[in-house]
Amino acid sequence: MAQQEKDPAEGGQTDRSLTMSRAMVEAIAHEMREDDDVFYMGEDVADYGGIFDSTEGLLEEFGRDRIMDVPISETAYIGAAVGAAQAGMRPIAELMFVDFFGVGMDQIYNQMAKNTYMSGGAVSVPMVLTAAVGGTYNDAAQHSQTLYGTFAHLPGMKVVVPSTAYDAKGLMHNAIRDDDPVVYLFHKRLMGIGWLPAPDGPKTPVPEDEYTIPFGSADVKREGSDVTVVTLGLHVHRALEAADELADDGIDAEVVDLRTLVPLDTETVRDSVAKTGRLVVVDEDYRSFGVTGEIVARVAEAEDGLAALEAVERVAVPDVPLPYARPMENEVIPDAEDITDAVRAAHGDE
Amino acid sequence: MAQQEKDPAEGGQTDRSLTMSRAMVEAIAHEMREDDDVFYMGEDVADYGGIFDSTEGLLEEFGRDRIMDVPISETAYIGAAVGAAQAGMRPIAELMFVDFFGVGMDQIYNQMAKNTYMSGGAVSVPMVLTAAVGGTYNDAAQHSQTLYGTFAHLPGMKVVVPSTAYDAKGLMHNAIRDDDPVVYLFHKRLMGIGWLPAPDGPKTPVPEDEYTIPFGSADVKREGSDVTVVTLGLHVHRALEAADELADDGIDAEVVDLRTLVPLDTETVRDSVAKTGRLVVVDEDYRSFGVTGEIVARVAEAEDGLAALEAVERVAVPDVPLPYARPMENEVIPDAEDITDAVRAAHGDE
Amino acid sequence: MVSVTDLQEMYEAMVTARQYEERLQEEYLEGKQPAFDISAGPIPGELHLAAGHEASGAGVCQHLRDDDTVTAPHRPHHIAVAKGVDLKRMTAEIFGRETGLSKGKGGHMHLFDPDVNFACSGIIAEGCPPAVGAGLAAKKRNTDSVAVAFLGEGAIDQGAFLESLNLAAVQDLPVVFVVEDNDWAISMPKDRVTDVENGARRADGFDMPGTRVDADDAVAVYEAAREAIGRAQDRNGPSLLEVQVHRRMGHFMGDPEAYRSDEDKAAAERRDSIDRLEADLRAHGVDDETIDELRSSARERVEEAIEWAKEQPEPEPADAHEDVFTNPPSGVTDSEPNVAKTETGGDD
Amino acid sequence: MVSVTDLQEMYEAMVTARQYEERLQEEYLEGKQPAFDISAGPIPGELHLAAGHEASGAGVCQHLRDDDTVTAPHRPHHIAVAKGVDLKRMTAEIFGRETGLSKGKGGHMHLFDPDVNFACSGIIAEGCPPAVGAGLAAKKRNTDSVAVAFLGEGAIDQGAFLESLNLAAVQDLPVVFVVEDNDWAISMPKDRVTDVENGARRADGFDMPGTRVDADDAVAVYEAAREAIGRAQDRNGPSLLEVQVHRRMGHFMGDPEAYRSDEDKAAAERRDSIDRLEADLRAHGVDDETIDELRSSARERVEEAIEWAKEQPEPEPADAHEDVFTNPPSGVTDSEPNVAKTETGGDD
Ligand SMILES: Cc1ncc(C[n+]2csc(CCOP(=O)(O)OP(=O)(O)O)c2C)c(N)n1
Ligand SMILES: Cc1ncc(C[n+]2csc(CCOP(=O)(O)OP(=O)(O)O)c2C)c(N)n1
Ligand SMILES: [Mg+2]
Ligand SMILES: [Mg+2]
Repeated sequence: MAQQEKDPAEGGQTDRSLTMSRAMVEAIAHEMREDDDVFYMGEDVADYGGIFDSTEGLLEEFGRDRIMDVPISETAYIGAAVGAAQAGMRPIAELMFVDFFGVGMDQIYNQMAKNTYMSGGAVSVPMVLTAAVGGTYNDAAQHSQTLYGTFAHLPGMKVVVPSTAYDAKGLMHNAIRDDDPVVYLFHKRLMGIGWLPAPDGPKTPVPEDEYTIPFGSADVKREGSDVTVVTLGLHVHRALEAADELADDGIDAEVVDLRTLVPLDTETVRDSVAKTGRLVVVDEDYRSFGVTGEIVARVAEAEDGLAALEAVERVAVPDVPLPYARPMENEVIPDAEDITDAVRAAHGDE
Repeated sequence: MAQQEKDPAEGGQTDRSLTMSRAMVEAIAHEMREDDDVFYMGEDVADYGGIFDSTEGLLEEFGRDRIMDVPISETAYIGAAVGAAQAGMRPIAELMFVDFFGVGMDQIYNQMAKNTYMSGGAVSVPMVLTAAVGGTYNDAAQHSQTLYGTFAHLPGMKVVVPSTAYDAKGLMHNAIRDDDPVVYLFHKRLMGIGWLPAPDGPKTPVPEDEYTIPFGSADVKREGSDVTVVTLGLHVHRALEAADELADDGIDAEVVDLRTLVPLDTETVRDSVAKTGRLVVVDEDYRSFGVTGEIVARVAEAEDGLAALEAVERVAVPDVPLPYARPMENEVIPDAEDITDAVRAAHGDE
Repeated sequence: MVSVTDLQEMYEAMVTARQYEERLQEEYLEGKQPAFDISAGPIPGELHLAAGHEASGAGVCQHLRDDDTVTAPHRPHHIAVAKGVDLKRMTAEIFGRETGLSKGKGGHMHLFDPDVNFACSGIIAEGCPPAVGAGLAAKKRNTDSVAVAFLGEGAIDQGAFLESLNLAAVQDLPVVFVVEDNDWAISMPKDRVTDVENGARRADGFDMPGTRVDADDAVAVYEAAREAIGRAQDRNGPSLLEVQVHRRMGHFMGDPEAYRSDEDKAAAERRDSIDRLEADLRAHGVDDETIDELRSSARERVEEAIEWAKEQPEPEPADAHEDVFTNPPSGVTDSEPNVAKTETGGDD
Repeated sequence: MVSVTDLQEMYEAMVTARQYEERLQEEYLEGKQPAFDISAGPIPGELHLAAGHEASGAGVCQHLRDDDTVTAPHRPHHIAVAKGVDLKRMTAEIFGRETGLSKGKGGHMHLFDPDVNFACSGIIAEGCPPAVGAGLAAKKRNTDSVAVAFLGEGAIDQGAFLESLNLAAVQDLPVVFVVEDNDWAISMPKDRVTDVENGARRADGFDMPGTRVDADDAVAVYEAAREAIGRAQDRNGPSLLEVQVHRRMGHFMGDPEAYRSDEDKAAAERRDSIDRLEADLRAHGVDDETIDELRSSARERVEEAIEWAKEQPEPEPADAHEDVFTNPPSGVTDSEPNVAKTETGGDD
């Protein structure tokens, strides 16, 4: 979709604010300029610029050979990315919605993720698989999921979930340079697309120069002493909103943005819980057998983890597919109120 | 593969022992006799009788129209099962190894699992998807997984994992009669196949008459007062072995066999932990973002759950693909010793 | 030969579909203007309109009975209308209302009407395997019903379609695959994604007949579909039919179509199969009055459906927790609201 | 025309593969007898032998250089040998040893030799998309290398293969798809799973040339492969080549083949492309002595590889935790032994 935002021409200015999509694209463009081996494949990534602005403007600079529209054959082109990566290139392949993973999962999971291990390290697969995730605009059960847990569960892929423009750029630089397969999941609602207004948070100052954010470093987006809220993606912003409201009532919530699920920065989470004693995990994926359970377990199994832990709450999509109608979608996707409620419960204010 | 075992002719005899594969097949044959709408589709399920004996002997009785060999097109035939189920039949579709899920996941997950919900209950999908799971015979990264967490995470499928012949039969009767899609995961090592010797446990007395085991009822396979071991599939037997050894040292372990992951019998798990105060979760899936984390979280988030919980341990495949060579496969798939070690650690015997 | 009744019924279905979508478009844009916000207004989410495709739905479905199965893709309305899906409940579904076909859980890409065996879904080529399954059920039960899978020309490169051709062929199933070639897959023209101009050529590689027909002429679609469906009804196996249609609109509502030339768009608009079928009707002696009546009764049905739908209640939030299973596990709730939601009350 | 050197090299590759697998079979069965136990013995797991396929591997790979990519399926040895994969390290891999190609992590279905750009995998048709990717890389980098994907005739109904045909065709990539038709997919005869006797017919639906050739005559395979690979080398796009081979063994070791008639098996054994190529050699004036030498040097290479492999050390258990990533996350261990394993010691 047409992107309103434009990069200011001033170089080096660091308080320039970008939408998340502009920040992502800036990192991709930079890497493509630096390295001829980087190219991007996907559906509607050329003339259209990506349904969610993930490649907006790149065709003009790099041409059709490097910003490639491909047939609606996810198995073939994601697998082709694996082959090209093993041949030494650095492909980025886009899965338009993460919900479509099922048509290409064998290549993702049995080739992209495993070839390094199955070859005993003889082969590397330096590629990025990008995909749009998330709901909040009533696109129903086949176009609204995050599937964080599905990708994080299966070893061999690094899994990145940015929540701000600043993080998106640094993590994308890192993703493209990484010698391993990276699944880069961007939330549609955060991208700053004209037709899908973003909340305030994700648009942040972004340095024009390149920089990387290492994987496995969670970011404490708000410090607090009473309750630890661990979350990622869109829900970082909902948690921050909740924290503001809670502050009015004298509850001081710490908000930890995981930023990557694999590797997972367990230490930052454990340190925070050691301080607060109370853990609320929030995500937009299905509740059971996913991210929220894992975070609880990582804390509980730590040395003195159980002793430190006074209260635990999970806030996630209950185990239902995403419904279409607004009242029901609102019901299942956690909002700030769900988070404040959970924090209050963890805080013992029921 | 040729099956040595034979059903004794005596009807009603309840101390007749069967292998797990014979018990499964007995339930399928019974349902096929009762209901013309039941049929079985898969690769090598007709003349071969299923690579893991899952259909051994059925072709002879039911013929090619009902025991159907199909092309190696998992997307097409699993999706065809969905269509046939929606048309009122009761198909059973076999995915030869669960590791192949990636070639058919869209039909499994975006049709089979979601159509009931997406239709607001207007449509039912009464089908069973069977698949062989598990390692222990060095079949490496693409033929050894259990993927319990992957299926249990995604709502809309009931997920069954039998550990004994008795359970396998009762659960299969229930699976075929259930009006919802059921994923029935049988562990190769438990089937009692001639070329893949089973341990002692899974071969149990099995009534000749039909009976059902309701989903969502975990089974306490061994009562104990000191530590709760929650597990499923092959690892029920490894946990029982560990419990025997631990008993010699005066540690009394309770072994809970989940039997189904969806629905999950949280109550039995919580009750056991309320009694023992110590939880060890054991499975053969990848550790992170899977079954073990979920069980820990279910206990921790229960009312008084944290208070009751003194110790937590997880024993699972660390987050690596399954390696081929025996010393490495042995290292990553939990054995009885890993379980005894974890129970001892939970018990405070380090 | 096509009968006047057939022509009239097809015309009715096509006009209804066109008018229906024009009205949907109006309703959809409400609250989304001036700056288009996909999540605002009475109909949120994506909306894919099928103006220019009508002859394909009508020409094929004219041969089908309620017990024949149809699966449609993300652009389903013209097919649903032609198949006889309940227009009121379909509309209520699109508006996300409690009395919608799916109680508001499905939306416009997930319309299920078991009474006429219609279903659609939002993943490319996803309806092909289930259609094969419906054909398999028909064969097993020895009925004379058939199954038809509709898909776009962009979907013919997807494994689900290609595998389905083979499975239907080797099992000799009563299935017809109908490819609606509107030249575009979102922003990608057909020649960018495949070297095969005529998608029906793929059929031969599975030993199946394949035909291509131009939907400017609805009667030609009708004739080609008769042959394919007749073949299925006679239990002579599956067929592939590619139908050249036109995309008069953007891929979805809100698509600026910056990738598309004005000329291409204008050409699509010029070639309207509804006009041509109207001329055919006249040639068959149908008078202006009858044609006007068909149009106005279509308009009435559409208005009635939309008015009815808008009066329907919205679902309750808690309804979201139901219908995951037909047979929900007893005593074990796997879908429950977030703990905080049930256990604490709003603002505390 | 084929040169005598080509004939000799192909013969060598074919004889080496056959002898290699005969020896593997012996080793594999050790410890698994009398009651076959797949998990016992020095080579555990599945083992798929390719006796009867050799002419396909040799006839195709004879045209390939080290920088050409080959992906092979679960039945890979004859192709690996023809492509020049390091026989010792490949054997060590199959024995699960530390110095194996994959340090014992891969096994016989997951052989990777980047020096000659060879890889194989155990999921049907899975190697097709990566081969397309290798072709894409060659095109982008403007090299003159090509990529070849081997698969079985049972794999031609799998989406990954069919989608790959289209992607390779529309992108004009230097890729050759080689279907080894051995009449069987485990227990399923070809005519049970597709109506198309000649799989090469599928190519036309993607606007790609398709040919079928009989591997009884290794020279015929060589000639057909020359055309297809030449076309790729000349940057004229992809091709599909179906090669009729024979399965002389069970699908995997331990397969009782109860589903197969003795006659079918005997026919496969009768038609041995190695014998025929030997006759061709003689017809080209190669004498007995030279042929004997080729055979015995093959035998030596095989013995050497097997003896070497068996002397290699097994990996350490802890090695299992390495190689998930090329660039393991620093300071964050996602793969660690089970807690109990590191924190407590054995028997307490
Ligand atoms: C597997 C999958 N990939 C991508 C998409 C996104 N998508 C939705 S519609 C569409 C284009 C479809 O084109 P075509 O099949 O020609 O149908 P048309 O929209 O032209 O009617 C795409 C790529 C999807 N829904 N599913
Ligand atoms: C997606 C997938 N489905 C099923 C299997 C199991 N499987 C392994 S080999 C095989 C038969 C393959 O037949 P073919 O392609 O003809 O090769 P051949 O074994 O005859 O050489 C099957 C079904 C698999 N590995 N992957
Ligand atoms: Mg189209
Ligand atoms: Mg074969």
